Amino acid sequence: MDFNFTEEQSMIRDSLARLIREKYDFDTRRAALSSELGRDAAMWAQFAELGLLMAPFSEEDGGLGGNAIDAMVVMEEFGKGLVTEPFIPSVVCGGGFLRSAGTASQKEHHLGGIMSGEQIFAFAYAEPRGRYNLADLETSAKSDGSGYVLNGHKAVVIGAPWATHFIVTARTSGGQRDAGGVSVFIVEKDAKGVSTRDYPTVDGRRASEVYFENVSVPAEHLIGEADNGLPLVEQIADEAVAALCAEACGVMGVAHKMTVEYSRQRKQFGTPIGKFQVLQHRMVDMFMEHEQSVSMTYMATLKLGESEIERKKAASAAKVKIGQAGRFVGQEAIQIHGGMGMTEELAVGHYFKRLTMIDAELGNVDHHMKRYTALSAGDVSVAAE
Amino acid sequence: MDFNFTEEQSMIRDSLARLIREKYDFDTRRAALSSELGRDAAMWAQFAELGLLMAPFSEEDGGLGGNAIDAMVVMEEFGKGLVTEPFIPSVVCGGGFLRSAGTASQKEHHLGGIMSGEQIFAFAYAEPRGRYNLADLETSAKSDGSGYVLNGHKAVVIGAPWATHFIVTARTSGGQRDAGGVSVFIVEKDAKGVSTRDYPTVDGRRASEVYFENVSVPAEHLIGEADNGLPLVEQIADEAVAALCAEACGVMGVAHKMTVEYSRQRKQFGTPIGKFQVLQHRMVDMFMEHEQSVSMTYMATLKLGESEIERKKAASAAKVKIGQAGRFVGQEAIQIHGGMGMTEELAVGHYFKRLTMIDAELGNVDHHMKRYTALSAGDVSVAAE
Amino acid sequence: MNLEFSADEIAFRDEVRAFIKENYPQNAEIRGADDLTREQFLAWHKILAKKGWVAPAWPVEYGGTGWTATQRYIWSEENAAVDAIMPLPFGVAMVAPVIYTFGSQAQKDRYLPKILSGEEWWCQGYSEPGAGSDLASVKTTAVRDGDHYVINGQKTWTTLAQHADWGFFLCRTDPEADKPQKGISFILIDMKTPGIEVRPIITIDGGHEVNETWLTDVRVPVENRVGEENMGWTYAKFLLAHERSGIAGVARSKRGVERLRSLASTELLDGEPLIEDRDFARKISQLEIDLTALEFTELRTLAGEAQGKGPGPESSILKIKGTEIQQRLTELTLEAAGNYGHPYFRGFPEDGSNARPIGPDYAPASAPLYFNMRKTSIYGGSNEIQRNIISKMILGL
Amino acid sequence: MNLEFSADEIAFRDEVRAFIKENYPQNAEIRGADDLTREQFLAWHKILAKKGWVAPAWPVEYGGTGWTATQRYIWSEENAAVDAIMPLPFGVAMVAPVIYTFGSQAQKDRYLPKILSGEEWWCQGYSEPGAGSDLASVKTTAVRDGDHYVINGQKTWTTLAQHADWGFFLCRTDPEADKPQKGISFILIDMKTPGIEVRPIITIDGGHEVNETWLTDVRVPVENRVGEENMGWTYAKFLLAHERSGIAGVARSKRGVERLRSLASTELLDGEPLIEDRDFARKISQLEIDLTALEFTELRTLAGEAQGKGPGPESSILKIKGTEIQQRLTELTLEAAGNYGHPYFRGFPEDGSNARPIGPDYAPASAPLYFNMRKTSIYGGSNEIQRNIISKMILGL
Repeated sequence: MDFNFTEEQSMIRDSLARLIREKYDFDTRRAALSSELGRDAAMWAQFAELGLLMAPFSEEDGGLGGNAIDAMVVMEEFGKGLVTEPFIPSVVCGGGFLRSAGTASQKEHHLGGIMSGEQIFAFAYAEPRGRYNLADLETSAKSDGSGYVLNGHKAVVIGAPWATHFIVTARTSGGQRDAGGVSVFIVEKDAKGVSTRDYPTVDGRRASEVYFENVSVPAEHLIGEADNGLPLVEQIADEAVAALCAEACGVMGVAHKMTVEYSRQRKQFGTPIGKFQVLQHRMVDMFMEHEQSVSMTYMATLKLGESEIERKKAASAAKVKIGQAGRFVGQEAIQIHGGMGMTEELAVGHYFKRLTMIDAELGNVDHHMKRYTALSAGDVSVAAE
Repeated sequence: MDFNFTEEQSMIRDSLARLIREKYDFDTRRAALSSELGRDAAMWAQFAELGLLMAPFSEEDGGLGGNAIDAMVVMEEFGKGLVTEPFIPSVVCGGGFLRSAGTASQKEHHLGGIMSGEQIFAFAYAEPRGRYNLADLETSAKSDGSGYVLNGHKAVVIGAPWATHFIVTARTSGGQRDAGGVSVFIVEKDAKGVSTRDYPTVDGRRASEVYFENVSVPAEHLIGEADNGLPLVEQIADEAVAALCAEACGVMGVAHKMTVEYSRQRKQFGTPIGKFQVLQHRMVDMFMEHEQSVSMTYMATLKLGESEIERKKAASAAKVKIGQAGRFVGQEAIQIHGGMGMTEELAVGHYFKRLTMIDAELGNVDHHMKRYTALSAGDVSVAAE
Repeated sequence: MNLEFSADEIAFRDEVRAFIKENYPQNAEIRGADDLTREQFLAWHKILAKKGWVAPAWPVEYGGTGWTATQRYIWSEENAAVDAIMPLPFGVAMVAPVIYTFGSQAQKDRYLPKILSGEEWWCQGYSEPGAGSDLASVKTTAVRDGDHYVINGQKTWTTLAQHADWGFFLCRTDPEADKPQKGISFILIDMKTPGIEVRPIITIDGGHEVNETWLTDVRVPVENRVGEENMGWTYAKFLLAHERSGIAGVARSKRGVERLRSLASTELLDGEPLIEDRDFARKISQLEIDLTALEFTELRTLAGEAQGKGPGPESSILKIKGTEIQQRLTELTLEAAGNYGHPYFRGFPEDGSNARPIGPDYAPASAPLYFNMRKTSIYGGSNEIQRNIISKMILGL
Repeated sequence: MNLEFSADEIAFRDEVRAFIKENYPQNAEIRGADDLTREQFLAWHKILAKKGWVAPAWPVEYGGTGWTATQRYIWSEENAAVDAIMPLPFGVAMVAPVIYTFGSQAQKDRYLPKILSGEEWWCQGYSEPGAGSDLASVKTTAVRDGDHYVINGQKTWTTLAQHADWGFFLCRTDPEADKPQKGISFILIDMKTPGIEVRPIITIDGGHEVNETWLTDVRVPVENRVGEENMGWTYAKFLLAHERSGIAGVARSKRGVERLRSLASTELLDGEPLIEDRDFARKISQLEIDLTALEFTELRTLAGEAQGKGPGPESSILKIKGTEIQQRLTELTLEAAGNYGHPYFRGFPEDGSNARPIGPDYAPASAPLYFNMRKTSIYGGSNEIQRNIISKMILGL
């Protein structure tokens, strides 16, 4: 048993932290987010330069030989700096699908692009009426002999405005929520029949509704087995959940630190509010929630490679804990900052917003609690879902 | 709209409070509870003398013309003094069944006895495998022409060791949990085939397992309609819930007051612990929980006469709130008392225990939350249960 | 003890309900206070002004309705039931009671009618940067210069000051006073006076509801002071006690729960209505039960007031529980929105930045509303301060 | 970073598991500490004494096993898995480290072997009435009289003193010291010395686990003092730091959750297993998730310790969360018992007061256990004190 980071991981952490500190301060970030593009694309290039985008890939795939722990390190730093760049959509999800199930040709076409940052993937899984159920799909992919024809509407695809490619889940057979009959495709954003409606999100990112109208997808763009894509989708979603948890830990840690710092300086009735025992204990509770979230994130990340049921339980348990902790830490960070915490101008509110929205991503507390409970009861149908 | 007590109600409250203060102090109570009988039967006679046992009955029935509010007043004072006398089983439940559905002859045989205190009723509804579902009955009553033959086992019948009569729910038809097919009987404790196994309860009361083995019950001991007893049982159970809530308010109020008082006197690190802000705010939360519990008890009591669905929702909402508030107030009362709160010798632990067990009586938080939710959704089957 | 309204009260309720139904302006939708124009804010106010129902709590001689506490309760319930945009509190509920209680006859004559008519919009100048719930730590100074005060300082959280004609300000007139509560005066200021600058504060939901107000050598006639010089804290406390009534927001939260139930009936989870999900339904039940507890606690408080007990520290319970419930409502609404809680369309359609919100109607506002409502446990004396009040005033700790 | 045990560690675990399986006394059921006889308490201890495994944390020279932190973790996990009754902490984990660290050679020779063998049972004499978590407020006095101390005072919460042969006591030897922490000495007392009276404290669960200990003119040889006179607080703090390890109780709570799952599978709700009820199942899931968070937080702390970071204030998290989970477990068990949580059969069968418990096996103990476990957030430094520690030592507030 070992909770140490490798030298490479520590290096990644340090250089990323420095880069963010120097090039992505609060005002720079704000300007980038409110620009038309909604990001500072130069950051992405620098991340690529640092090797971040190749860190979690095996050497065989052309990467640095790292794994999910490297992604965890990256995302925790992203969280600390509220970085909105599409590491999870492109590297964790796009890269994850390719790494786990991509054909040699698919890898050849895309892995290099992902690692260099030239290709950006977005993961188009959610649908307007499907909530967090990954199998609840109305998007269809009909085989037409040489390939597939996609029709459907994907909701709130994070990072889609910046994407060059989508990973799209679609139903190739079965009923709307059946575990069987799900297939996964790579779709180029500029393919004929693909259209998007782009918008900002409440926490400063960009997303799109993505529409597929008779989009022809060649058979070689199918990732993994036809009709049996759900286990793969669940696996990648769990990897994304672990990375999201790591991000949340970064966010929470800073929100907590800012709050403690503020409470030391802010005086009320002539006393720093950090001297009020009620606020002290609340900041202690924030501290404990953060510590436990870090523990759960380690746990979930380390268990990504274990049996399917262990992996799923671990990811869901972590997401539950992080959802609850994030809500508490975010709300109390605002409360202790008082009126100032309510202003756009202070950073803490943005940390609060990001924590809030992390819970609403890839399944909220209730969703993962239910999944965890079903897995604990050994309910095979849900376990397979 | 009016939240005042009548002069009679205020008189009942004052004289009962005085009686408890003078004749039922903590040590007297303890001695009575650990005696073989487990109570001080003289108290009951004095309650009868004060007119308490006739307070909630109409003048027509020989009572004082009061109603559920009088029972609320009595039970709140019982709660303050942790009185374990069987007012709810005998007056609220036994009396309630007779008042609501008793025949002239049944009233004649029993109401006088209940009001004078000479007859004591216990309400035998729970069963070993039925948890809080009032319709989940294995006890059967088979018609044998002239009457019924009862067989079954009733669990944890509060006050049964002191009872002269039982109100017994039994299945006369239908499946084990059907809403239809429930009937209600008066059974004399000394009837042939009735046996009991008596024991104390963790909060100082006495209860019994009650066994019926081919007990012959004459047809005139049926209360209300055969096979259609469940609505009546639910009504009386709701009345008992309201009374139990009132008791809980009394218990909570004293537990809170004792805690505030203790925190003023108890010093730690040279300061009264009541000066620590964390404990202050917790005692404020206890205060608010108590206040809201009182509000909910008024609400539920005042709504006992409204439509069936309103009554049920009100009773369940109140029981949920009281269960949650009682848990919080009880646990924090012990916590703030520290080690001393853990000792038998101090009264506060007994208040904590009573609060704990009130939640486990007549349906706990989960049970009533589920009932409330079902009623809100207009689920007729549960509404009828 | 009973829950029934008297026949008179029922008649009153019917009258009020009919009046609202016939007169409430149909186009006055609420979408978040800062999205409304001044005219939208004032639409109902002006109709009520004609009817004489702007200020039910005022003494009749100044324009009050003479209603009982129960009638006023019915009035606010009925308005809440249609989500009515009520007359803003700054004039009607805050400064006016100070003016009619402590002001001169000239002040009463000058200000009260225009508050009633809605002609003059008021804002508050209480809070200062860094003061938070410690309202007595006033740094803005008013220095006497002949028959004027010269005022310098900075106020913050001045709600909707962008629309305001007048403001009431706490200013320090005696910097030597031995306690922060002493040496403060209560001064009415025309917001068009030179030297006043109102700067927007954008909140985390992206809205512009509050402002910073900078005062630089603002000259205000001495006659604009209410009551005695240096006694302003007395009037301020009086005003704060008035501010707290109605803070429980029971009727509005009831509407909110209804709305939540209704939208959770159209949202799906695994193909079934979200409201049939046990977990979500339970959360709504819990909220409704907590709201019932608050409602009956408020009714008990009202009954106490009707018997002459003033709104004491008990009203702190109403503030704490009322705001917790309001916050919880927005939290559950955001949860119901699921993925569609993410998109951000603030400013639509005025700023043209985005064509048309996405997802169900309520969804685009769900996250901003949740963010915005965090303010409720901070303002009006934070919920921590309210607990301090109960601890001290009721528990005696 | 990885979660695997090394091959050596796995071999060690297998050895330990086999040893426990073969040797753990079959009849040593836990029913609540005060229900056990002295012999039942000591059964496993004496077997371990023969094996040399009583005190894994001690230095090898005094009888420790020389295991690594991970091995010790495995050892306690494996014992917890069978709910083993471990050697009591008062001797092995509390007084012994003080003796071997600060005691004289004579003291080491006199006391340590009998602690290992289980021949002498120890109790603590730290807490005094009214002191609570303020352990330094010692009023019991030890006055020098030749080569004896004459001790007078009162101690409380002396756990299982009814069985004890020896006790370690904090006594004030310098009443003039300028701080409460100064002037205290750490003295070992034979519990059979004249003038000692142990009186039971019955707790709200009806159990007799703790006592009051009265000392009246108790004469104790000066050689029984550990370390220097007036320096006792130093040793006391050292002892308290040791007390906290293992306080998270993860392995035992895991067993508890398993037990809860199993009993909730036999209990019924509307004819279905209680564990299939969404609400109840969710509560178990929440508990298990919280326990996983605690487990990995403890593992992280252990990893830190293995790298030489001492058990710092982080261990306060383990105390707080560990006890919250233990309490929650008993709460849910009581809830599962439903109506059968009410009957009270404490003392059966010894006192013959009742023939045979009623309801499912676990039910009669469910309420007493719940009541009893409220102590865990009070003792060992209340959870409020633990939060104060984190606030001060980690957050620097």
